[in-house]
Amino acid sequence: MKFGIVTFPGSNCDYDAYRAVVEVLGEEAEFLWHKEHDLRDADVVILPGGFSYGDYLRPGAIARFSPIMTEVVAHARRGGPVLGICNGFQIACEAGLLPGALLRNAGLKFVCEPVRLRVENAATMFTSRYRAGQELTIPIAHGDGRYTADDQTLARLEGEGRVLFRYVGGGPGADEWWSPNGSMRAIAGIVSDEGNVLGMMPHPERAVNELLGSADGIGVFESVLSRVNA
Amino acid sequence: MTASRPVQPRPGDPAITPALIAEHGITDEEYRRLVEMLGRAPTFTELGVVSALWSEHCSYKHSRPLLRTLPTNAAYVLQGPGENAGVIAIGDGLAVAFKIESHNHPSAVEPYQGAATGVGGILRDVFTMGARPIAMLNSLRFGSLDSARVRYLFGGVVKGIGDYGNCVGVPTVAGEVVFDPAYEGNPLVNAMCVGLLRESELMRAVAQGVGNPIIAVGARTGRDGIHGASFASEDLSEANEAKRPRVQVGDPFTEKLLLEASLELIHSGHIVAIQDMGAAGLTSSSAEMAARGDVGVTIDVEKVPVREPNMTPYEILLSESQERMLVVAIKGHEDAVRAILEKWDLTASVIGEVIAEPVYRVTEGDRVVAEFPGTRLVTDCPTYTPPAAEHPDIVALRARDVSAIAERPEERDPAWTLLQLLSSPTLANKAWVYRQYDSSVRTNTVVGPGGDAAVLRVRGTDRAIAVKTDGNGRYTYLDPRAGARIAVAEAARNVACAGGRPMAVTNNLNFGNPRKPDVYFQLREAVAGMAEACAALGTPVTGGNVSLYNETPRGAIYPTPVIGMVGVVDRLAHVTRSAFAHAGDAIVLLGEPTASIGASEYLQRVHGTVAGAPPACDLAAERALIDALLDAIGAGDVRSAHDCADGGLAVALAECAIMDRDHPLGARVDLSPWRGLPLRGLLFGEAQGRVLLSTPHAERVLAAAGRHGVPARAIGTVTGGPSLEVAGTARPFTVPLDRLADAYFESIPRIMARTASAASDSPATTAV
Amino acid sequence: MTRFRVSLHVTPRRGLLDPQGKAVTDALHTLGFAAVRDVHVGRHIVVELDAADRPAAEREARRMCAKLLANPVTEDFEIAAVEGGAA
Amino acid sequence: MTRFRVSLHVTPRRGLLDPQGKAVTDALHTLGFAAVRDVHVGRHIVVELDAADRPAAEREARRMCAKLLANPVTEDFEIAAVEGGAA
Ligand SMILES: Nc1ncnc2c1ncn2[C@@H]1O[C@H](COP(=O)(O)OP(=O)(O)O)[C@@H](O)[C@H]1O
Ligand SMILES: [Mg+2]
Repeated sequence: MKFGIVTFPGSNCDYDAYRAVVEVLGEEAEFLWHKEHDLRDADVVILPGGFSYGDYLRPGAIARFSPIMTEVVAHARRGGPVLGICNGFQIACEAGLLPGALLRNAGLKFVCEPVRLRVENAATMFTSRYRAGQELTIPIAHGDGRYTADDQTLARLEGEGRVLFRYVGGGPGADEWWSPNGSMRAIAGIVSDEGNVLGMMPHPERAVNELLGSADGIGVFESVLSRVNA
Repeated sequence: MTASRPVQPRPGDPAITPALIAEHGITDEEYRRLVEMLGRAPTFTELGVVSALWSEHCSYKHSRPLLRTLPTNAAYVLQGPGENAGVIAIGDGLAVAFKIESHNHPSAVEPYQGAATGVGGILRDVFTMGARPIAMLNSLRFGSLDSARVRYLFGGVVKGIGDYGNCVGVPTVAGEVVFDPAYEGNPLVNAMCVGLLRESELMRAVAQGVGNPIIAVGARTGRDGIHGASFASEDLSEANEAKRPRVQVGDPFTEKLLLEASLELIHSGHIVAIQDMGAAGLTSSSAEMAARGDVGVTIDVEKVPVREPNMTPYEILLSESQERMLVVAIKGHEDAVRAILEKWDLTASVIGEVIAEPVYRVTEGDRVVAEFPGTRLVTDCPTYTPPAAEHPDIVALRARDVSAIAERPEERDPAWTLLQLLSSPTLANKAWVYRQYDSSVRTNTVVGPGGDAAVLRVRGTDRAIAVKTDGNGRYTYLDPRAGARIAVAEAARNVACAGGRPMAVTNNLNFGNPRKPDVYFQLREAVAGMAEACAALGTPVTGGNVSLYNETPRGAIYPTPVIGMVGVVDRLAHVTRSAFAHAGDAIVLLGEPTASIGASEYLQRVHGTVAGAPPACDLAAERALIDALLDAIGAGDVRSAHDCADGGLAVALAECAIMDRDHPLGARVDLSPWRGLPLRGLLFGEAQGRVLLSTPHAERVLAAAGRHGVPARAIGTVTGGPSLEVAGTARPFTVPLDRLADAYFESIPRIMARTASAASDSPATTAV
Repeated sequence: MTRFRVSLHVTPRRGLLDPQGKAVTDALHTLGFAAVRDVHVGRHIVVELDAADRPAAEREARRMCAKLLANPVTEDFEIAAVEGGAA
Repeated sequence: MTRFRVSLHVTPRRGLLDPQGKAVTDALHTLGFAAVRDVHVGRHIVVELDAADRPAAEREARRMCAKLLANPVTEDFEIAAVEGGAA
């Protein structure tokens, strides 16, 4: 099975995603160049983290118009899995693959640190290797990760079990919806209505090796792998 | 020496007058030299070129004779000083390129852009060697955080460093931040970059091959930053306010493209040399590459892509627009070079060529606007060895008997003093800073910021590299030679605590105006101390940067040599962290406390006193300590190791207990062996040559220490309880860990919250 | 074709959390501007373009906003001014 | 005291690199807006404040720009409009 990892100008986690797939999962991966219209037969597309087009204007706003995105959107419409991580989540929202938007962190600062996430729904193609309620430690590294959507959208996401990951923590006395970035309802990751597009701000590809602090992110890749291979 | 051909002044150029010459920072003597070199008067363009190349920043005229005294050799040094970055071999055909650079003056004027462009510049220095940047570090100095202006500078600098490095996708993994009124008005911003390369892919910035095209790559040239190099060579004063347009704006997005394109270019075999257009832009990059290759070059400024209309040759040559590179390609490969750049949406323009004739020539179309004979432009710049004399005030300060300073009543409770120190912004935890840095991108960061040195794995091997910056301006102020020695020793200890063998050093000398005898004395002595320490510890200097004229109307900063140390961890299993890890482990102190409190953070924080002699630094003992520690780590006996220096033993103990904030582990120690020492020397004195470690095998660690002649003692146990207990002294005390943690972790956030929004999140530094 | 300068405002939708506006308000208070009640921060975008006439310039600018310059999920936009052309 | 709404524009200083403006220009070209010549992205800040009269409100806003809202080194500002009070 093959992962296609899009390299936009300014992507900088494409390499990490590639290594996670190839070294840890032992699967095939190929970089997809933003100027091309070719997914190279990828079964799963990863929109990686970074600062596509420098995050100028709004994160993801310019990247969503890259030639490759036409194919990514078509792939998603066909039900193909798409994994948007960090900047990839922002791009997926801008491209309309996912509802809502990611705004400047409430603290107005870039935040890089390992965070705790709770798996809210383990019955999806991206989370089947986890248990519902399981807590994961996965790093975040972003300045614009405050998930925002209107009430109706939030209600739908919750009602349909499409909130896959939520931030937990904040210490004693913290808000029920505590998050490191001010996300509504502490949302860290969601899926599309068809369930095949995942957007998440934390970086599972950075959490695939205990040596670097955590291997909790592997489950995301293994889940999608088991689904596609099934 | 043949004089260069006559060059007609360009219509519209100002006349060369003594005032104009002075404005360019060129002394009478230097002007005479220039005229002698040319065999005629210079044109305006030539004056500009020389003023940049002979500026302190580019020519090192006050430091070069001193720098020659530094040890630079070791079998594994592939590239010493003189290139864009130093390079050392780390085995398996791999090498590490690294360099530090200052952006002090630009950051004082515009903290965000000043710091950001500093990061950009040092990144380019490393990737032009053919290395992929794998880590950024920084070393920062600010005035007291009590000042709103300082909070603004601090916030802006940190955001500038973060935004730039984060966007390029290089993790910022370590550094240091010190706050002291001595840096009020003249902050220090030193940035270091570390890159990884194959030895076979090492690229040097040496122009060669007559007929080879010279290509400008990357961003267009604008009017920004003209004369930044000479700007960095002057005192900061009110008059500088008028120089604000010299500020440069960074574009990390273009830098990222440039990084990828440059590495692709270097690996493509289509080019022979590449160099950043940094300080003094096109002028210095082209002149330096020509000088290294001992070849001539000719450049046509009309071919340089510009951002604004009507730019003069003077402006084009001296612009410091960011994210530009100069490439010497192989003749006939121009299209291949262009294709690689276009792939990354960058442009490449042939602007000149390497010529046989030994001249440095600049044309504007057909008209020659500047021409210098041979490579003398770079090599003939003057050097100075001004008079040196230590200031008597400093002699007196150092000689002061600080042990006579009476204790404050509160000090009767050592816990009070400890909390004071832990909450001192200089010692307090810097997560407020490094949370804003992406420290985990590229997935190599085994140990990120927060401990002693940072550790990055080297993929495909079982090895890692450990890196850290260190410096102590207060020590260097009170005793320049000792201060510099200690900076090297501390950086080496930090690296060793992480499990790394210290290998090589890059350094940044931040000093005042060298024409003042007391400042030149500091510079000379500090370089001597650094040389001694690097020789003794076997860590040659592979490069660095000198930043002089760090003064404000109120005087010079503390002389601040900053050391960037790179070490190699032989096996990943040896990577060691600072925080206590296991309840039940024994706590061992390597090295010995002393009575000394001279020059300590304690004196400054608790008594507002900067005086006394810095602690002695016995270099042979430092080396033995490192060897003993690495032996014990190599034997698998060490569970945590932490340098015991700033703030003394009590602070180091507290840090070990609380540093892993989610898993604090209490400890109990008995310091009765040193009952005879004055208590504050024992607890808060900053004796060098010490490491605090935890181990399940105390006897084996003590034996290893014994083999190396390092004094060592088991002083207590990691209890895992909720407090730190210090017994065996005249005033035993117990402090709950949560109080220690609150002082240590919340101090800077609390201060910044005071006016954080005004200072650091102002729209002025926050792009919308 | 004539050169026009269209000035646009893109503002965060009312009702959304506006941490930046709040931070600036707080900062202004700290600096002693006690009379400040509220601050909103948005983008001011100036587009210079060639168009047949003023209405065409404005129409084009609106299309740019709808497509790229504003995020329909969280932002509103308005044309603040169209200059040039007439002269 | 009356409530005023002062609308400000803070723009990158001409001559300095404006990477954001360039990125947006390029993006608009890619999207087919070929007639776009240049784009500058700055901030649009609306300050609501109490002041004695219009000139006072504007004066205060200028002081805020000088002190906080604009970076004097890299940005220019202008008061775009002062509303309220008169009504
Ligand atoms: N500016 C900074 N950037 C990144 N990390 C920093 C910075 N300042 C301090 N740190 C990190 O905080 C920790 C403590 O630094 P320091 O006080 O210099 O320790 P030490 O006294 O052991 O040298 C280190 O891990 C260091 O890398
Ligand atoms: Mg230190």
